[in-house]
Amino acid sequence: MILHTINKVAGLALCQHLIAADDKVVLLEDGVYLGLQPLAFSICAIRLDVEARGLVGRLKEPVELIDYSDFVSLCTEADKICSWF
Amino acid sequence: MILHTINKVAGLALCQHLIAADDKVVLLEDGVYLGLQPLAFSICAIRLDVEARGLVGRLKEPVELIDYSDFVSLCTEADKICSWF
Amino acid sequence: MSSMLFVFSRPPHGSINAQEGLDALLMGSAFTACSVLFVGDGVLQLVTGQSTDALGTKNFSLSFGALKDYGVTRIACSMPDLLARGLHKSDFLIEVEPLDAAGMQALIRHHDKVLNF
Amino acid sequence: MSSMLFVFSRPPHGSINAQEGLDALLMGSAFTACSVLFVGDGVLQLVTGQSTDALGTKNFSLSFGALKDYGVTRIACSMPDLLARGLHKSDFLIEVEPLDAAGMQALIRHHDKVLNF
Amino acid sequence: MNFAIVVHGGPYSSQACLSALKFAKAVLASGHSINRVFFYHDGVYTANSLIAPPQDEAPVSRQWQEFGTGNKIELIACIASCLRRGILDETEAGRYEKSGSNIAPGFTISGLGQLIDASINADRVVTFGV
Amino acid sequence: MNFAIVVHGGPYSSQACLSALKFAKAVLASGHSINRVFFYHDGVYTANSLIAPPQDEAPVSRQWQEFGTGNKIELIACIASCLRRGILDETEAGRYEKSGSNIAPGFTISGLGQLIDASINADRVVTFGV
Repeated sequence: MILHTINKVAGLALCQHLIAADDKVVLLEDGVYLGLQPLAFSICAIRLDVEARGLVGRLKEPVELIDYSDFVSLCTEADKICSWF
Repeated sequence: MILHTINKVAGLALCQHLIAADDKVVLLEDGVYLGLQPLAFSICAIRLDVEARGLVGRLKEPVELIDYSDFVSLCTEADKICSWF
Repeated sequence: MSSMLFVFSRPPHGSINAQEGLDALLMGSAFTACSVLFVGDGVLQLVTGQSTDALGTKNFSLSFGALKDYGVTRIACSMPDLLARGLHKSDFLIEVEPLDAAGMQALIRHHDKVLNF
Repeated sequence: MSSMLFVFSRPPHGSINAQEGLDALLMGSAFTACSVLFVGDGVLQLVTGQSTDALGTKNFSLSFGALKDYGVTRIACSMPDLLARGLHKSDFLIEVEPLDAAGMQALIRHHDKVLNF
Repeated sequence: MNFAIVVHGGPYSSQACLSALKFAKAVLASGHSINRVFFYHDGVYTANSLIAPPQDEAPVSRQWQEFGTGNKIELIACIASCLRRGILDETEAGRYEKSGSNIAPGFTISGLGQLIDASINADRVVTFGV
Repeated sequence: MNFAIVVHGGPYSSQACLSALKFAKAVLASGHSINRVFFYHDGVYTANSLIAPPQDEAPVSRQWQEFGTGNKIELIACIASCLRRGILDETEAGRYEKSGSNIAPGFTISGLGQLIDASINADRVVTFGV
């Protein structure tokens, strides 16, 4: 499993072809706005960033809100991390 | 006439609804890459930036290549300048 | 005296740009007639319920409530950009006038100077 | 020893990021097995005929010719991103392997660390 | 005609700083004037006196200094942007008890009112953004 | 597990610098280690000692200093990025005949090899980009 992070909406265009079926995606910073649109894969989003932007309750399902310790756990479970920005 | 400047490809999305029929557009910096695609309005592009990116001969017609003194002239002819970035 | 249109096009919090844009608008409105137009991801600055307590940064969205007090003439946003983000003006912290292309072009035409942030 | 994949995703010249990415790749190839993948506007770094003389900045595109000499293992780009920009590999300064989605995913899988610039 | 120029980007990180300089030179060469250049956001990094660029890269910060002093053009760096980014003159360094100042010759730190004043009073205002 | 962290953005201009700090704290809190934090591109602006942020904004540069010194974590600012952006230690200030240095306590200026070394030797490398 590879963990992809996306920190802005435009980051999705960079990695959309690179996310394999069993990969995971974490949205952070302005990347959490991607949760406003339907996405082809299941995602997590950093709760602090979702709250800061007033997006609690506005995101499409299924977006799982996580904190930084969950993010660290995902990194340890992944083989490697790809950061898209 | 209003002069619009665009300095990156993503800048077009910001101003596409704001360019009136008699307005003019100058592409500069990474905005000159917009000349690779068909555009709904006639444009000028800063020659230095086109050359730096290897786009001489690769741009779609009609893109007029201008230098900074032409850019200044366009500013004086325009009622105001809107910069999109 | 020149009138000024401030255009806000950046999302909040990801960088200081949105906040520094608002600072400029508040300063401008002390000197001359100013309006503001939110376009692109700039419309996201206006979303209700922003809470930066846990993030530890400044929640400058609270300052939008002061725009009327500062005498800002018109507070408008791009209707196409609002719709493209699945938002409605009821999602906004303050009363904002959504404009179509012709309305935005007229707004630009009716101000002497335009500053984008 | 970890192998490294460098991903270049920024256009050249508009900021120093592309150039600083190349610096990192050249440094990396002195220490371990490195490959490079150009995605998004990063493919624009490779276009022939870049001339920065009049602009007065460094034409770092000339350094791409040295990638083979530095022992960079694979030099690849995103085929979808190439096509989306109306480019062909014959527009490139050096021999580059265009990859489809499966090819890019395999490239990532086969390297231990991935650095994006 | 009289121009106000606004710069949002710092050297190297953004081409804005270099484009604005080329534009400013063309304004003067065309017989027009510049009432002020205002550096905002990351643009204030242009005013850092400690920049030591490689030989083969345009020394854009020093070129701005020479342009400003040589043509007596006001180069204003926004004070709020400067404090957040660590660009200080002696006054501010003293006020915040910092070890030294790093504002380059030719640049002046001042308030956001200078942006508004320049914009209102110029015939044209042009922004070089990031 | 051992992490390398790469930071591309400077304070305020980008949230990257703040996100990376929160991530770094979570790494240690989870019982993992950090072999090095490498500041590249505009990330080196984090190492500027002259930053004087407003009271109501997170002093992210100082928080990094405290994090680095408090936990004995190496905070490396890339020398090439630093020279271009005007972040100097005493050695570099002397070499380039500049009036002073502005590297913050806890940060060290070093070469790009430190990024490669950290990436190769860490179990995981995470980049906070702009």
